[in-house]
Amino acid sequence: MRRKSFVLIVLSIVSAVFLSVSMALAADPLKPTSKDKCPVCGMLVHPYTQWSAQIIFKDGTYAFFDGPKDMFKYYLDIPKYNKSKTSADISDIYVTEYYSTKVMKADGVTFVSGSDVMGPMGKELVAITNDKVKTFTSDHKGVKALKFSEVTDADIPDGHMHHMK
Amino acid sequence: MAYPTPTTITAITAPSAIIAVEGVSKIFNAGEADEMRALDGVTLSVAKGSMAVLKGPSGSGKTTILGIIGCMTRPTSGKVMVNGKDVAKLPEHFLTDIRRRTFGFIFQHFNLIKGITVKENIMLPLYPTSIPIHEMKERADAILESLNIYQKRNYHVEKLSGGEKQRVSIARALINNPEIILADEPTSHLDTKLSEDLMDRLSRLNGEGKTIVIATHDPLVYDKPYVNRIIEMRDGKVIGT
Amino acid sequence: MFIYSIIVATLTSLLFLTQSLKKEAMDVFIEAPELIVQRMSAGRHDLIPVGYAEKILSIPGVSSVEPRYWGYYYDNLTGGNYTLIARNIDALHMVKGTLPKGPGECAIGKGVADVRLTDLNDVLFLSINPQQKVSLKVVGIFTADSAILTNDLVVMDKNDLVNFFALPKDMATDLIVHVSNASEVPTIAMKIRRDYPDTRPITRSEIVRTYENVFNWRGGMALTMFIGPLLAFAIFAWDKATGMSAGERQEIGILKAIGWETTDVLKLKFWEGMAISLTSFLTGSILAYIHVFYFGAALFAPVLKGWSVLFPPFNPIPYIDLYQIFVIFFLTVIPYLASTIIPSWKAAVTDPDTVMRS
Amino acid sequence: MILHPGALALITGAVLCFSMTAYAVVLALKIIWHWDISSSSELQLALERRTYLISTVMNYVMGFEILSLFLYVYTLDSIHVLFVGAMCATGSLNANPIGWYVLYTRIAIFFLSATWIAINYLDGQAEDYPLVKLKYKFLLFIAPMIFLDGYLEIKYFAGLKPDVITSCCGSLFSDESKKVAGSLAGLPIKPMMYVFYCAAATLAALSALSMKVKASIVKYLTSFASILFFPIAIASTISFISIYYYELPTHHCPFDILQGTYNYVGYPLFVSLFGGSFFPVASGVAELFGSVPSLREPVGKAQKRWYVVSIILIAIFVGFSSWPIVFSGFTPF
Repeated sequence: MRRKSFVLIVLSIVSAVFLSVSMALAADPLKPTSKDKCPVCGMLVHPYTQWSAQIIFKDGTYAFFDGPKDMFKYYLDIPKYNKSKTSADISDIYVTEYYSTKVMKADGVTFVSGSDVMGPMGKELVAITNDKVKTFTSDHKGVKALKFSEVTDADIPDGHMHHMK
Repeated sequence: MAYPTPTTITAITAPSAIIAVEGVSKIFNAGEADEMRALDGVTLSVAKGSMAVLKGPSGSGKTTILGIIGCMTRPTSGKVMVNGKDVAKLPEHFLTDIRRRTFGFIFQHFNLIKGITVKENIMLPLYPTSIPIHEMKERADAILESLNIYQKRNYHVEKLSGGEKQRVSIARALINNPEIILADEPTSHLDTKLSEDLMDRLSRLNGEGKTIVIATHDPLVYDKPYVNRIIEMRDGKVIGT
Repeated sequence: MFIYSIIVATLTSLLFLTQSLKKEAMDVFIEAPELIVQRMSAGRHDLIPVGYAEKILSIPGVSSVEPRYWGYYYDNLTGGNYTLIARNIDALHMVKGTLPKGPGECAIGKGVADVRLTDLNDVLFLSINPQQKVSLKVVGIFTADSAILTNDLVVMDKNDLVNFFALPKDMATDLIVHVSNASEVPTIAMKIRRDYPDTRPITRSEIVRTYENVFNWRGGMALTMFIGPLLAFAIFAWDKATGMSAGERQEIGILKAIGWETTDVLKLKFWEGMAISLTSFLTGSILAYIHVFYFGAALFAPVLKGWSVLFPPFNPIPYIDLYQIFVIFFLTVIPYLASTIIPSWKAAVTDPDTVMRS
Repeated sequence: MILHPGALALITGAVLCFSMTAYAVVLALKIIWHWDISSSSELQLALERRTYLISTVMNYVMGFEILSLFLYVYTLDSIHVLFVGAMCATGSLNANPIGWYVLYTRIAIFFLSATWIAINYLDGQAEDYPLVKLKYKFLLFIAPMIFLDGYLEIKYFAGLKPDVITSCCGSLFSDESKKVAGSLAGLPIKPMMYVFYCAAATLAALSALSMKVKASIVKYLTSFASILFFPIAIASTISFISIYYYELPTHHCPFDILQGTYNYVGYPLFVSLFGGSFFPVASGVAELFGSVPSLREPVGKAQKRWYVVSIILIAIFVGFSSWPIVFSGFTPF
């Protein structure tokens, strides 16, 4: 009886949970549509909004990724995925921060690898605001914390596809 | 066309015998108090293309032997050759297959199924076969036409007159194009005119090459000149041919 | 066949009812907060210091914490139990009138309005004892659509509620915690427990699970009660199929004589059984649909719901799930078919020469 | 114990199958003891009629088992919300590992009872019913499986505790998992693809060869290949076919493809796989009886048909498996 009415109370309090993104930036981040696919793996991006990342080019074209990991794969080897662009054409790179699920500039956050938090593609480079890196690393067994510019090929988790037995 | 010459018992192995029964017995409820020996060492044969009559009073076993020849029942012992194949011990599945391909049946009470139309009644024997439905319909129409009841094809059978019912039952017996037509007391519920009419049709079918076996005790049937052979039965035994 | 349809209709109504109740509740749970923190004392829910909120807010991933004030009120007048709750930032919509904007105002559920014969702008008087009493002007009444949640609700100003219940200063009934990233909820719940061992954090998924269970259990119980009639029906079907009439026997004899095999008759009987059971199944399901979604399951909603003192009127949202249909099919058609096997076989092995021996 | 309507329906079905099989076994025993094809006694006639009853009962049991296999998977899917950490049917199975055995026994029952029906069919083609005693003895062997399956299923639902924390496909079918399913999911895609396509091609080629060549050894080899192919195909479904359908490299669940979200593609996929691997086995079993004189012709005829069906089904299976690999833009590696 108590529990039931208590639940009714819970239900009666409805509140807006997800905050929309509102940050004044050079090129505002975009929202993935239901058609946007990750150019690295081919997955649809919109079901995983709390992981999505994006690269916006100066000419207004853009690429969405299902997580920071694939964004780095693309970023570190642009010619492989997009022959007409180089890193000089990039206007902005955004990732979704883990704790706030807010879209933030990639160079303003820290990427933690080796944690037990799984993205849609398994192991991830989880984007964390700089002040929470310590908490995250201890809570989720993070191994390495890297700034955007420090991330190299070797830091990108393998995904689960290629590990050789 | 000349009537075929009557065959004799010795012709069992003769190639012309389409039906050959040898020493067939049938015991119902064997080993029980009400054991009943319906057939006792029956031996007979019917030549291909002939018209034979099994004659005898009721209880003489003529219906039982008709059932055995028609692959409806298996004898307790003995040999039953239909078209050169021994069917006495075949499992039901194969018996049915032979029955379906070889025999057409005309029953005492017409035995049409009520509640469905004339045409559906006629097509019933074909449903278990792999004949496509359009061909079933074509066949049924052709037979209905030849028996002059095409215009009543969509009537429910209970609305037909006795003569029409009789023609429907003949049509049903013919739909699978059988070699042999078996008739069990076909005239017992018909008046003289309809009986004559039926015999007329049977003799015509006989003329077209079909073998016909009739179980009856009606003189109107067995006295017909075109009956080739009369097998007389009593108490489960053949007493004269 | 009529009985069969009625049985299917009953079973189906039951499942439709539980299913749509569940759906309705779940739709609301989706919007519930990710985490609720209650304080436990002697194993019972106790008031929680509002001060806890500050530390909880500092846990990474928590986007906001709000105290909630609520309680139960037993109304001597009508013998009903109401849920009194302080207005939060964005309480429920689905209201006729408005929500209370300040002290002395309230919004009430349809059930409360009905038993107290209260309409908009009337005054609702509540009293526990001469010291704890309050008179509130009704400025809003929740609509019937939301009855399942709001039927016994009285929403009022926070101060009115605190005074009415004489809640100690700086204590709330519980705290609701909003979390941005759902994957972080377990970690946050763990930290809250670590920081405040006297609290119990309840996650949304726990609530959903509990409810899912309650609904399944209720549906299952009701179904179990119907196993008896179902069994009786199967026996009835068996009996009916066994007692073949002479006419039927004759017909099967004819079919067999003219070239049908036992297997063919069995097939015929199978399709016959299929036709009967599917027709009954369809009729029954349609009846159940009409019963549940047009007549609000008038016939047995009380059995299934009866959980609230103020019984909420039920206007279920038409909702059908293929899985439910499959379950009903399995529970009704399959036992029927199984119960016809032996009688069909008995009919099918009729001797073909029966037609000649009669 | 959970009182979910689906669980109740399944238990009802299990009890039905259970009692029907028990009944069939009693009838079968009588036939094993008294069958004498050369006799025209009424007992023999009665026994012959009973064979129809047993065949019918077994056909129904098989039908019910197939339906309940689907209902089982749906129910697992529907109750996963009851378990912490479960995200799909796999999670429900892990909540009480007996569930896995139910799945295995049910698949075994599918193959066994399909084989029984195939033998029954062949037997019915010969005038002397040469396999009667054998097939009913085989039935005695299948029956305990059906009992076991029903028992396990009831035990599974009885043992489910809604507060159990389970792991889902996310962790089970992920490479971190130490369990079999995990190692299946962790199988490297490319080599797995080679194995899968080679196995499918080999099976199809052997089936084709079996139609041409008289030698029994080829047919047995084909059956063997088909028995191997089934687990390979299941492994491939978990390892790579599923992820192409989900377009999500971490989702290996073999059950979700049965859902409407994925256009029910799981049905043609699994039906063609089960059928495609069953028929070569059935042909091999039939070959065992090829030496019985009255069966020589029916066996030859049936085998020809079965091999053709099997090749077609395998082709359909491979087609459905390859479709997303070829046509979706998804590139997990």
